[in-house]
Amino acid sequence: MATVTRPDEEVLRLGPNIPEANIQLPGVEKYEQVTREIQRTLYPTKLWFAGLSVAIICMLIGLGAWMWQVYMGLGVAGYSPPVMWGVYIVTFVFWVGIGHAGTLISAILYLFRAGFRTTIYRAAEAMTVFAIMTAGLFPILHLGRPWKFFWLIPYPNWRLIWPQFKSPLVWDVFAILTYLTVSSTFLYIGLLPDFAALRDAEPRPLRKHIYGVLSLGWRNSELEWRHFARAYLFLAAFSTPLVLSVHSTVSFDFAMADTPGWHATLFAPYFVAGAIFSGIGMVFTIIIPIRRWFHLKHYVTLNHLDAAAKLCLFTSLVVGTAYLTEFFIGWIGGNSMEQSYWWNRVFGQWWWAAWVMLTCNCVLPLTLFVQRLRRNTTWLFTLSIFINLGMWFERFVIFDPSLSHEFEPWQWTRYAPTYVDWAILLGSFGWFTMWFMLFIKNFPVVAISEVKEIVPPPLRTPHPVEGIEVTGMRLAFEPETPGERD
Amino acid sequence: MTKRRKRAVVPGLAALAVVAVVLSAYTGATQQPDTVIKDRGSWGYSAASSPQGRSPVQPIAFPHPTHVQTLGMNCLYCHFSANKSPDPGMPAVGTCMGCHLVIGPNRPAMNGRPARKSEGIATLQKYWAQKKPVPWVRIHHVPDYVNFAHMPHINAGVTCQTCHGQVQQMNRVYQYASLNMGWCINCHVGNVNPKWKARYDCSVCHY
Amino acid sequence: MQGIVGVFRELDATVDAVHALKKLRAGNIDIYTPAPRHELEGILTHRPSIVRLYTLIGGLAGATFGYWIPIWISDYWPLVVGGKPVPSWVPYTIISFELMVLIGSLATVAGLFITARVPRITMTVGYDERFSNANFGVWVECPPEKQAGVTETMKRHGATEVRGER
Amino acid sequence: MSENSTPSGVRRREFLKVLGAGGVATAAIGCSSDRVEKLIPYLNHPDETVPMVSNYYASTCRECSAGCGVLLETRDGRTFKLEGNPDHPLNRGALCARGQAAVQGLYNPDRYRSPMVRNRSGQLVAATWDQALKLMEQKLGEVQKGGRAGSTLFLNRHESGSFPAFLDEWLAANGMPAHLSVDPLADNAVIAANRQSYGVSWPWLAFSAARLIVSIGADFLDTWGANVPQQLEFADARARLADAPRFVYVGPRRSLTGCNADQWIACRPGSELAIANALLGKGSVNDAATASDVPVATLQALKTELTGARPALVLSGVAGSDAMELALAVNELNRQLGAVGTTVQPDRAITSFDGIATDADVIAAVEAMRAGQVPLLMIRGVNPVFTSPKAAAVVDALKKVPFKVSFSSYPDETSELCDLILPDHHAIESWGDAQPMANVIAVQQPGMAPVYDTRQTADVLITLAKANAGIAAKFAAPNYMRWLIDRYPGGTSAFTLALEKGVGTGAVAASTAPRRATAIPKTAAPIAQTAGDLFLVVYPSCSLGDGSGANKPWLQEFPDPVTKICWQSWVEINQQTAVKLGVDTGDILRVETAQGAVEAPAYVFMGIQKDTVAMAFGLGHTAYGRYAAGVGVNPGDVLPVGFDAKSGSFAWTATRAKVTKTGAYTPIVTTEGSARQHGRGIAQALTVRELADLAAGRVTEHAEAMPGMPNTEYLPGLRSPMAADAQGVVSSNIKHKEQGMYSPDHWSGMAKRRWAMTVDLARCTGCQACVTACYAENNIPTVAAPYQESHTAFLHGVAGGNILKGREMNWIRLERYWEGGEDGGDFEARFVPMLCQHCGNAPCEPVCPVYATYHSPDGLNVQVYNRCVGTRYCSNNCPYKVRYFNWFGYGEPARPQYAWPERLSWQLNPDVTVRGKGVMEKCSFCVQRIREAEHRAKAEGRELRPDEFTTSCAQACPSRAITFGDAADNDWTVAKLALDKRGYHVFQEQLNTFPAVVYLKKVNHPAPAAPAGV
Repeated sequence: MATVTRPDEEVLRLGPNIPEANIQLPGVEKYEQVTREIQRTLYPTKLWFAGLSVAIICMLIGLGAWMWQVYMGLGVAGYSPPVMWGVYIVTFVFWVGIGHAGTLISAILYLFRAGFRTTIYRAAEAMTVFAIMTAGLFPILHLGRPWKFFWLIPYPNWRLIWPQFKSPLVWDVFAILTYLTVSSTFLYIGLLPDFAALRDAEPRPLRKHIYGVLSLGWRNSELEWRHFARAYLFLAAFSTPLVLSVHSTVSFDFAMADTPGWHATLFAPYFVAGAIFSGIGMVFTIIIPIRRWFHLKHYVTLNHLDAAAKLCLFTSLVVGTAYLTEFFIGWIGGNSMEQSYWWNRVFGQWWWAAWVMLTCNCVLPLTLFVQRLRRNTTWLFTLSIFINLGMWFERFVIFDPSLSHEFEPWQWTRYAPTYVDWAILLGSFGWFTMWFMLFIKNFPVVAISEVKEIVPPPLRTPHPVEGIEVTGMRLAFEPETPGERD
Repeated sequence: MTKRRKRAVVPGLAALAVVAVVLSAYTGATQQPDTVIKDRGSWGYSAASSPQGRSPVQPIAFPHPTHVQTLGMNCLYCHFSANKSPDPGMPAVGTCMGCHLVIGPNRPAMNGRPARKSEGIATLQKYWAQKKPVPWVRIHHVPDYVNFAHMPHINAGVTCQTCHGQVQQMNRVYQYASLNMGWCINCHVGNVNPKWKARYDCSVCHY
Repeated sequence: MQGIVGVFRELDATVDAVHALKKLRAGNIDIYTPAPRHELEGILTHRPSIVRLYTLIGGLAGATFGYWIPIWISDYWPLVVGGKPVPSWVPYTIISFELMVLIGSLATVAGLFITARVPRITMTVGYDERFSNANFGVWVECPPEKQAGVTETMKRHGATEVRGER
Repeated sequence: MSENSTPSGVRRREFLKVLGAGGVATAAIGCSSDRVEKLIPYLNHPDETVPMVSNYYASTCRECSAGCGVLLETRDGRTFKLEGNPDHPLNRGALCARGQAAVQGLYNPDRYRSPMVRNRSGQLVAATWDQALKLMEQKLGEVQKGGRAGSTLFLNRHESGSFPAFLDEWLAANGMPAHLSVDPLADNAVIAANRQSYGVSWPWLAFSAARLIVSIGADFLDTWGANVPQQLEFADARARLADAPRFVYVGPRRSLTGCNADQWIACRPGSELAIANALLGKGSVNDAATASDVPVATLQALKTELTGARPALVLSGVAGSDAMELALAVNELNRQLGAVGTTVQPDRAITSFDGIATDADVIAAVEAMRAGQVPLLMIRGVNPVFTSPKAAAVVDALKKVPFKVSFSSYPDETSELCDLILPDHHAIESWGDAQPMANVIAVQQPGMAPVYDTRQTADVLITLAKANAGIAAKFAAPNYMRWLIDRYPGGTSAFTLALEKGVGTGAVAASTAPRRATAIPKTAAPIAQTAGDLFLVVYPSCSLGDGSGANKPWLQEFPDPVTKICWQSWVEINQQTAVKLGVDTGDILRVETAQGAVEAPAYVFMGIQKDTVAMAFGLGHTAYGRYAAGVGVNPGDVLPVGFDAKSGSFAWTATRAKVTKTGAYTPIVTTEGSARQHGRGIAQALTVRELADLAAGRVTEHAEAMPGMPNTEYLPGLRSPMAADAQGVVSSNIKHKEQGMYSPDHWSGMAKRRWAMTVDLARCTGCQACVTACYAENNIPTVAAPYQESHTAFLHGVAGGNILKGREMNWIRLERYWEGGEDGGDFEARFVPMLCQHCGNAPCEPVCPVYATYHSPDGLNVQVYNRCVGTRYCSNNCPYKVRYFNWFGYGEPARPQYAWPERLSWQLNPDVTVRGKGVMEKCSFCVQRIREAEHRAKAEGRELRPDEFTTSCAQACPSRAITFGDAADNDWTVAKLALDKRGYHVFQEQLNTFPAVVYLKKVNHPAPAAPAGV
């Protein structure tokens, strides 16, 4: 929660003061302005309809491909045994990873009181929910018999038989379902006060009614706020270990196997770092166009992006370290199977994929050491696309080269996805975008009430320099961080 | 106030639903039908996903009671391979005609019942004359991925009635047991009769 | 249920008004604010929220269930996989953890709803749409004879609008 | 279905298809079908059959001329599996891949359903037997009236036994000359030479008696002679380990036989005679060396070694222009080396090859047709249009014949040119007999009623004879079966007795008809004088034989044992030559001779002499059904018509060819990943010296030890770790494992069993009979037939697309690893059958989320198809990569990839579930056989007897390399073998999987001079 603030000339001359991570919004003066400007973003435009329909078409393409696959069998995808997991699992892990940044920004940074999260967390959290919704599809559609997927869920049945809880796949089921439930709950709880605000500010009757229902009769009363703050804190506290655990669990799918290149204790932290890295990339991909098209530059300021870019740079370095560690362990482990696999992965059959991964994930992000690039939205957007590509390839490089070059030389093989794989990959992006599009025009993409916390409240009395004596409590001033000068 | 009470109903309903699922799921494994559900035509739908109680119309209304109770024939006389093969064996038409060459459709009055004409025997003889087998409608059926063998069960002393019910009293045979996997397991672990305990891992039946 | 609701534009005005009203002892006070503010924190009460209890209980229940179900299932039908012990607690810890988080957070939400009295279908009296936008509000639940005093106090502390509700 | 009841019981095989009750299990897993099924009983119950219980009818395999004894496993009126007849002197219970595949000929979807007659518009249309026979009678009458009966022709697939005599009798009665008994695979030169040297056509080859085996191009493990008995003998010889015979293979191409040799001497084609003479001392070693491009030292060493080794066994099987001369030289060599009587045993001769017409006879007959001298041609079971070189222009010759009758069961290149088709029964539907050895009669009886409206040719001939008043008296027997019984030594009783075991004693009536003497039409020019830059070697494929196997999907999907290529033709070319031509594997080569050209992808192969290219014969059919037509090319198109002057046998290797690179490319359809084991110790071997050390207890660090891995001591036997694991002692938490059926004192006693297998690599020859046996037993679908690929764009609708994706389903596969030879020198081939290892600590089990795979208390790694949801995680986690996934609905008739088009589905084993799409499957150790045996034992109130039953692969193996049984019980053979000092587990040291399969190391015999450790 914020407190009373006022401008301070000296600080203006300093460079942006990000480390305090308490970024103010100079462009936003009043509460009314917040409600007005956010509510303004909820009017659909032609461009939006165009984007939505494109997304839906992509989704339908993917859906058609999947129906064809269900009818004919998985053989229509590019699997070439022993490469039994292909594009689908790669994309599954990719989307799960995307989700993680959202929870990181909305929950972990909340616990750390990192102010720059305030304006971007809503978009990030929504991204999380939709990314998990997308990821959740893939374990089902990569099944040989998708109509039997519910056998992975423990439920009483007349066969008297249950799932096998030692299997990482069952852990996945629990992890993913938990993650989806918790993050969507977190999103909705955060939305409650905003629904209330929109309910009261919305002129269009239908929407007004809908927001009314969604707001569950939220009244902004002090009683509600008190419990709300608590609950929000605990949800954040739960989400934090969840972020770390979910992708660790996903990484167990591979670390628990004996396949060379999978069987590594490094995987859990390695995957989590990668997940957050890819997620931040996706946040840039999403937030930069939004702040542009929705005229929210004075909400999502360059300072926010700058701070996020530093996080991105950091995770990129972590991921790079993980890559090197993998190579190193593969070499020093002395296991010839492991070694031959690594050689084949980096310099052999799969060199191109490995180098796409290294370039996009380790080399290009180094540019973020330069502040001018960190504050250059065009570059950030371009880079974020590269990061998404690179992180998809990271998963590809981890999974398929391993399977294609295992213990049994007689079964070494190649792998090439087919049109069905690509169509379903496209469909997953369509599905994700569709939901996100629907979200941004119907729900506030910037958290109204949380932004109000950091804009100066209306005061009756002008403040003396050393502070004020309103309520008997003494309120200290805080230096304001300069924002974007446009 | 009233509003809040309404809300309280919702979780209650949810709980009820869960309980219902559990119950319906388990009934399939254990319940024994006391009433015969009459012909349900094509089978495969019931709460316990089992055609339990199904009793289709047969081409010949074969009276088991007459043959087993009145005439005291043994099951193995007609179902000749139940004790030496996975398959119980259906009597060849020739087997029936062994007696029914002599015992024609015109039945004289006996033990209290008036003289009558037996449709069944007539039909049987028609089939025999046309050298056609009798197209009996299958009642007890397990899916093809279940390798159920009669022989070991008979040799373990499991009676026919254990799984098929009191067929000797059925004027029209119906499916007595659910034939669900849970029902099989229930007996294999020895709940029905400790003497009948048997292996209960998957590869006993599924291969 | 009847009382007075006052609409304030400024934060400090609201704070002053609330203090004055508390001295007045007119009746139950509730404050509406567009965003949570430290200044308003704990003016009315200092009791911390009890949501955390729900969280604790939910989390423990989840963790226990998460261990119980796989262990029960393993013993229920003992099948050996990969030469591993039939119930092995190490992998089941993951199930336990996930269920702890799941049930714990759901319990938290339940706690919020119950303690904060949401969801509620009807806007109860004493609420004004401006409270969710830019204005602060104070609601005093008081019998008619005290309403004059309350109204006067609010006006004095700069309420832009004061109205009685019944 | 003949109505008359006979003592030998045709009637008992009269059946009605039984739906439901023991019907074919073709359900998609997991969904119970909703249709109301009928229970159709027998009309009259056949006396000694019991539903769902198999009867085994002893009969004779007719897939090749050898005539092995088979047991037809028949249930509810369907014969669905062939097994070797243990009582038969030739194959002693073993059966090769082609024999296994006979059922696919029986149920082949492309068989003739009924007689066919060519109508006015020239189409072959279905007809009734009455019409067809009437036409036949009419034509016979015309020919006889015209007085031209003397010049008619009858070409018959060679078979030993009474039929040739019967046929000649019938022909004589009709005033026709004796028939030609054709077998394109027969080595006429060797037969002729043997007749000259020993007076028998095929002496018994006792490999185990030899101390040195030298084969000059004789592929006795592929198609040369009676390969099953030869393989049995050879494996027995190799199983003598330390004092087993060393085996040297001389030839331009390293065939499967060559791959089993300890040393390969790569010689030029056509130089074999020179080498033989050099060994014989008739010629100089230097000349031989120059002619054959082999170092003098090598030949000298071989000569000295040969003279030192008595008894030795020298064989020759070169189809060249001097084949008989070579064979005679070799026989002489054997005589000098004291082989005759010891390793070559004329007194135990195999008589199956008696009376085969030479290729020259066939071509002479063709020439007669071309000259228009033949008024009527009758063909049964042979396909000269395909098997003769294109240059012989058989098609044109046939066109000159006014009326052609075919008794073929399948529409093939020849029968499609005929005017009347009287489809013959398949051997499994027919009566007959065979004379595999002197004083041994093998009977042939039907396993079931005919699948289609066909008739056995012999019965047709009898019917025709009865129609002709003149000769009706000679053929009084109602049918051929009766005809056989009447002539059977000992009569009906003896015959019925022989039916029980499949073999009887005595001799069948031999044909007395005078053989026509033919002059060799055209002697082949010596290969060295033909044009072209590379020698062309054409050899019969060891799976497809003379091409008659090409319509059987099992044999098409059966990878060539050496190159591992299937559904495709290829050109083998040496890597040095390939580099010279700038050719890489997969580049399409154009092989051109004076006679024509064929194009096929190159397979760069170090097992071929560097001046030579080789192609397999058997593919390239233009007709012959959906599996054969249009698959591969036929090298016969480029072969000249040339013969060995002395024997009149066709010279397969008679020409040189111009080989050019077309620039086109097609991927090679192979099941091979990497041909090297990269030191991972999958196929391990010992030299004789190391074996001695091992026996003496001096543990040797063999070369295959994993670098960087803890080399733990090999765990002796299976009982300690394995059965213990099933009992839950190995695992950490004993308390929980002691519950339920895993407790050692559990009432089921199951945990005391440990089903296990040993594979003796010293015996295994890599013939892959086990692969086909597994396909037959376990309802494994073939995945790469052209029609199965037509609906998936990226597979291009070409045969083998799914194999390119590695989706073949062979539960047991033969991995062939090369050792050495990188320098272009000699190299070693190691074969290792890889199947599910049924690990005690199986990596696949704990990752399955639904218990679809788990460890059964008797030590099986079970795959539950109907529980599988298809996550394929188990396969990812399987180090041996022996789990196979149903990528398409191979088991679902509604899908385009359905693997058993009518009536192949009748071949399905009713005991084994047919897997639907989307489920994982793998070797089950033939669990259905285990359960059957257990049920039988229970019914008879006893325990299982040691070695009471075995798996399908072990049963078929013609090398007796595979042993299966209960390793926890000392009385089973496998329990002893598992303790063998040569034993090892694959990947055990690295992964601690405790496999149930123990491999026994191969034993190599390096040349006396050569250093240890080949």
